[in-house]
Amino acid sequence: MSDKPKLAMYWASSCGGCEIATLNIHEHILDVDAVFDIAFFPCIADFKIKDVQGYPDGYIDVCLFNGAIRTSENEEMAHLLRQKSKVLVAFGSCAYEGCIPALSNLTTREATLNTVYLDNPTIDNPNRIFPQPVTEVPEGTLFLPVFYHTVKSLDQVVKVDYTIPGCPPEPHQIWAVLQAVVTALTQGVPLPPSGVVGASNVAVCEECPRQRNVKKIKRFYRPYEVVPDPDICLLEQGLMCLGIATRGGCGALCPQVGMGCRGCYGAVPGVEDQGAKMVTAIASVMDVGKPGELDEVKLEQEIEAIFDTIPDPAGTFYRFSMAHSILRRTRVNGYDRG
Amino acid sequence: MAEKQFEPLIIGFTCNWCSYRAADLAGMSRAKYPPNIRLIRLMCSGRMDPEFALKALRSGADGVIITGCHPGECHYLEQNYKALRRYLLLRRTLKQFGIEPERVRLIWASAAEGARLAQELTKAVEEIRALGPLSWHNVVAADGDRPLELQHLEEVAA
Amino acid sequence: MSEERVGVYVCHCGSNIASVVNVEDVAVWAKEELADQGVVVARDYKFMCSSLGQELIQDDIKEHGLTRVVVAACSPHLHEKTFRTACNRAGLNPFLCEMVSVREQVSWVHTDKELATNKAKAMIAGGVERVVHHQPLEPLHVPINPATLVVGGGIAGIQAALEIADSGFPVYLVEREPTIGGHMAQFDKTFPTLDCAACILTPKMVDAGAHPNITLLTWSEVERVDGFVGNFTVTVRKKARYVREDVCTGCGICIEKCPVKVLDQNFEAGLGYRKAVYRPFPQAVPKYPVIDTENCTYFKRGKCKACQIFCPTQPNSIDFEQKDQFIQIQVGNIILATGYDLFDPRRIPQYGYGRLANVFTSLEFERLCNAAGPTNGDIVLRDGVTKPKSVGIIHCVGSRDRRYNNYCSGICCMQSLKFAHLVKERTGADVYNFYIDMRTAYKDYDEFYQKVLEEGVHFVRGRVAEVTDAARKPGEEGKLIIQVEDTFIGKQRRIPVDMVILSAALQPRADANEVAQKFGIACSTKGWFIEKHPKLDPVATMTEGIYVAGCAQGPKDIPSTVAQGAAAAARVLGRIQMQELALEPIRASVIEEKCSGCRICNDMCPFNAIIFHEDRMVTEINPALCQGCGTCVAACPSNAITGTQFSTEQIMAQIEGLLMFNVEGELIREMAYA
Amino acid sequence: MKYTYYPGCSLEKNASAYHDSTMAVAAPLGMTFQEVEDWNCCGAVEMMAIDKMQAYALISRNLALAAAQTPPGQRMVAPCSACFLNLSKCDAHLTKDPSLAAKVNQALAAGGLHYTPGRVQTRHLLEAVVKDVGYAAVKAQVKRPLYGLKVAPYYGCLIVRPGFLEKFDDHEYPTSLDVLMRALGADVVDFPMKAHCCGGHMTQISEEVALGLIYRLLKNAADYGADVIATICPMCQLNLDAYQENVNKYFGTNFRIPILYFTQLMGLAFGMEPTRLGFGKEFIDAAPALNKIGVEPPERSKPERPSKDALPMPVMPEKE
Repeated sequence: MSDKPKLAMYWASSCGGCEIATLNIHEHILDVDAVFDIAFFPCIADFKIKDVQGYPDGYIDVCLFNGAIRTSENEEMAHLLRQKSKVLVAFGSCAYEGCIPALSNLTTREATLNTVYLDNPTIDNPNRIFPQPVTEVPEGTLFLPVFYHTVKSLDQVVKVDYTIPGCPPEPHQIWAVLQAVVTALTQGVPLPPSGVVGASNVAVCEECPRQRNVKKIKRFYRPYEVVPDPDICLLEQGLMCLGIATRGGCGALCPQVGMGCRGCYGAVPGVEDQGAKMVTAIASVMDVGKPGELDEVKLEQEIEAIFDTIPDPAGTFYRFSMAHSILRRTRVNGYDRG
Repeated sequence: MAEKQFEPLIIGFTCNWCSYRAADLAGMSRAKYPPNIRLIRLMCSGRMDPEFALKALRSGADGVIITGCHPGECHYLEQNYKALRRYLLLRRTLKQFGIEPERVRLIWASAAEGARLAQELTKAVEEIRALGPLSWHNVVAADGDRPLELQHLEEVAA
Repeated sequence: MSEERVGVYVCHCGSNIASVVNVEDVAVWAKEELADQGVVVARDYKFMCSSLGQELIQDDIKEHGLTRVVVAACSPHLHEKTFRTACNRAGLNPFLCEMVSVREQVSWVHTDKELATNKAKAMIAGGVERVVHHQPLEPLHVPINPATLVVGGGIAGIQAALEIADSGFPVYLVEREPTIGGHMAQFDKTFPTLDCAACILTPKMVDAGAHPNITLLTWSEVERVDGFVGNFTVTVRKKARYVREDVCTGCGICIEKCPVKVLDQNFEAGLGYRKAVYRPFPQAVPKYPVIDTENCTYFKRGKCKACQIFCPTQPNSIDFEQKDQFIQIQVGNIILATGYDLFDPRRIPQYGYGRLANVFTSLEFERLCNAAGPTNGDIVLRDGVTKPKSVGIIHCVGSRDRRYNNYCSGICCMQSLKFAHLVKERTGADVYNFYIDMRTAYKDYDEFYQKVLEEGVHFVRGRVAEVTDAARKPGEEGKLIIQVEDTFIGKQRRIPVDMVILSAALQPRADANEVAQKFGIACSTKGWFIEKHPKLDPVATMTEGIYVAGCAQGPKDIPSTVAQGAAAAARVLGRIQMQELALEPIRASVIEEKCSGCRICNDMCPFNAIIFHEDRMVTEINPALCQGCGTCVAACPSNAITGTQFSTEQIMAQIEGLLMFNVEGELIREMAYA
Repeated sequence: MKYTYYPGCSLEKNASAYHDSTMAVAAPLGMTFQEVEDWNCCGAVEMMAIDKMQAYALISRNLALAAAQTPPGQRMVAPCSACFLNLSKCDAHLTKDPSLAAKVNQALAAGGLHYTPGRVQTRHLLEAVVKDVGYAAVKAQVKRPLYGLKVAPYYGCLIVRPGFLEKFDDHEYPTSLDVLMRALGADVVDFPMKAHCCGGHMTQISEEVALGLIYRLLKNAADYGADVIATICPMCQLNLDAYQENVNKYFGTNFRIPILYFTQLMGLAFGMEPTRLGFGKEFIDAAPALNKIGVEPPERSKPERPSKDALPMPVMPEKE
């Protein structure tokens, strides 16, 4: 093998969008190929775990790890790749903060498995067969990875050097980061300090061209209920948009086409809990109840009525950041094994 | 031996102008309430960031109490209305996290209501005591997710 | 491991704290267990607030190079200033000191010594974690404009204006009516001395009108208030009078010649008439009349102009083309003395006001017995000639009544006694007072009550059920019958009288809420302006630089109103003398690089401290306007707004410290997840 | 609008004129009634005083029946003031006091019934006409306005006073019936005693007291020149009508004021046949008064010019 730097990309609990986004850097992929040797990239080339296990520690120069830690296999791979990589990158929202897989933290492992193997209308499973971690068969013992109760982010199981947020990260941002790495490796420039790369340090609003006014929101609408004005801030029109509490860098792509920001770049730097910030910001600008207008009971009723137009606050505000939030998961009554 | 009763730990957020002074007054009038409550002074209930409540609940508190001036009596005119709205939306969100609404409460108390504040705090302690421990570290950690031995994984993946 | 060097001081407060909290143990514990958090010294002392206690801190700051101080003692509302000053003396920025209230929040409210000691430790841990994140701060200094705005030209506003003007500082006195004088100018006599209201008020009105330091803006209203303490910019709408103040001599010929008679609902309380060009009463200040465009024939039909034709001045004083003017004035302080409205007794139909001719309101009665009033002071029935032979005076009309106002209006008892005396004196009629409780507190009031009792006025204790003309018994025909339960004899009584006077409640001005909003002060749900502290700061408001006086703050009599007017003036004068103002540096500010311009915070501030720069698409906070509540800090979804003294880092650290161990004292932190 | 109808005992017998006229005017106003099947006495005014539990059970049976027979949200109407008060009061108390509701339901269970407090909302007929139908709709039906007829509107003491209901009119000086009568073209006189007691069952307990109470109502109406008194309650009608002769004898007066249900006057104004409206059943003949009804609105006599000395009267907000 050549002495080019070694690149790996691995896919844990995720959808594959990150790989597509990576390939979406178009002809730059040739530059990547020119600079790197691919050491491990199951999505595009055949590798075995044994190959990786065979590498000396720190053999891989850069490992792009995407996907959340959902199963024991994900966790083992995280440990393995950490051990074999000089630089480990949490690539994309799943690895960074749990993303969509971590929404299942709002329910139990049992309920998740039930949905997949039992309750789904397209499933026919009369014998109620569920995957078992250990199965005895005449030929011996079969093992399946353990399905965790709580989805974790990559940095909750191993030390992470860099994070590229986004679901998926924007190709131009990926290329910018890879370029920086390439420059560092080829010209001996020191790497940037660890942390989030390939994104802005300010919320999405900064990149959003929509006109913004003082916010007073009467109620919220589901996207199908209204046709948004093309020029005015979506939030002001009662369309949920997480742009106010979400790290920019994507170019405000969603709001520009009339779809509220979902929050995939995670919290703005310095914020610990994206969802809590949405709670406080949204509640702050709801237009209801001036002093002296209503008695306390009526006031509370009116506020509650408005909040009824936000059907799933936890799922909305923590859509991408559940695993990285302060509370991380729901508490299931009777589940506490403390 | 009788089983030791559960002692809940509660963090209370107070407004500098009303409820913190009510707590002062409770002290001056020697009103009693259980030592399960530890107070934090803010300038106004409008400063109450939901993150504070989450942080407290995660870090070992069994309940959170937010206190402020009665509606219409805010020192800063109307900021307690914002506190009320944030509290109500937070409460909804926390419900989805499996946290009983009784654990996160809002109490209005004017500077003159020392005795009432003491009563309300006592009531809150007893009601949260009845709910049992929250122990968030157990909620997150104790899920039995002990990773299997590496060789098992090898056989599966290879 | 913290880089700061923290000193912890635990006060015994004699035995106040030490009898419940094991203070020695706490100090030893803090030194040992909080070393990682930066604690290098921890001591307990009998009285930390004593000069010896303070010296202890000062010495340690110098000797041990302390960079932070935590004092576990009483409430910061008591001694925060003491310990901050001590730190300052030792060269440590005063804001690097944090107090932990282990007296009010621990020893005085808890009894279990072990649990109380645990709680004290946890609170100190919270204080230590917090203090590490404190920033050195400097108080904010604001220059004070020596001019003052007084809103409302009643006796409260006049008094306040005169006090300030006499001290040599400029005052703008704004009044929405054509003249100053307020309600007091409508009264006949004032209790308990029975001075004639006009005799004592008009000299003050003239003084205010002629004072070189007072700019009188009558027939004017405040439109807008911008700025903040020391530097308010106020926009006043000077409504068109249609009379030129620069040439009018106040001769009154226009009033004489005006052919239109209008029922005067304002000054004469609907009991008398005025002209379409008028001044409310002859001694009005200023003396210039005003044209009422709603009733003026010229404004209605385009002809008449009698006033202009007969005006003797050169050039003519009448100017039909006059327009409202907007005047901007700069002031440092504002006194609100906007007064009260009278409760409308039509809302209590069973008392018959408006239906039964001889039922009068208290204000109508004032006009009735005023020598300058519509009857020249004759107390007569609605027919204008008959003297009443019997008069019933009902107290608490609209006061102390759950259906209308819960509060006591304070003045009605004395006012009703005054009426009783005047009726007795001038007509010799039988007088009945119907009261719930007789409230005659304050100097010489109860003596007045006794005097009226001796004059033979009847007193019936009971709330009147109804006033009716439905006669039932002989002797009731043609009379107004007052149905009441006499609670002293436990019987229903029907008392026929010729005239009924309703002592109506004092109510907040109908537009009190709007006014409060305009000036950015707090207002009760009812509409009374809220003072900073009901006992210890009764004329200041929560908004720096704005004061209240008179009935706008709550019902009160003339002596209290005058006293409050003078008190507000004294507070303002104190401020003016200081020339500049040091404000507590608890302020919010925007970190511009983090601001995305989302504008969530823009509507958070009732003090208008938040400004949005459209050009740069970022928000900024004016530190002079900011009052430090922190609502915008909590609202910002980017954590781009920070608040000094109550930053997110400080609070988060304090939460962590407070949760160091549980109620029983077992460590929690070790159990926390990664 | 469809209502559940609770007639009450009086409307079956002495107040049949009220029932007939109610049914007659309901149709043009678009009100339809579904009578509660197997209803029983409302307990009148005495039952509460004798045994509260029994009274609540008795009243609740009607509520339970109404709830079982009618769709949710359909309001119940009671033309009798006492029935209205008892039904609404009972529901309010059961709502407030779940233990009382539980006991009552124990009693109801014996008859296989159950009542969920708050399920049936009761309105007095007057409130239903005024609030649900509205003055404008009533006015639209007027074919023969009651021009020149001086009416004293009498509310009685029961319907405006309950503090547990949303206030429907002023407790002490109600005006809704005044406005309704004016909509019919009648000349409404002030009637200060409009919400005073008619004596209720005092006629059976202490006639002297009752006659005193009735006398002052009649005198007050007469003082203000009323041709008729319009009532909204069978008890009031009975007392003022049937005992008017006794009053005359006792006090040496000569009142002849017909006491009519407000629905009878509505029917008349709607151009209906008097017999359909139960006229002729009253003790004090209404015919002489009704003969006064003119075809044209009477010319408004100019208000007497007050003498030049007189002080102006307070300005009252516009009527209606």
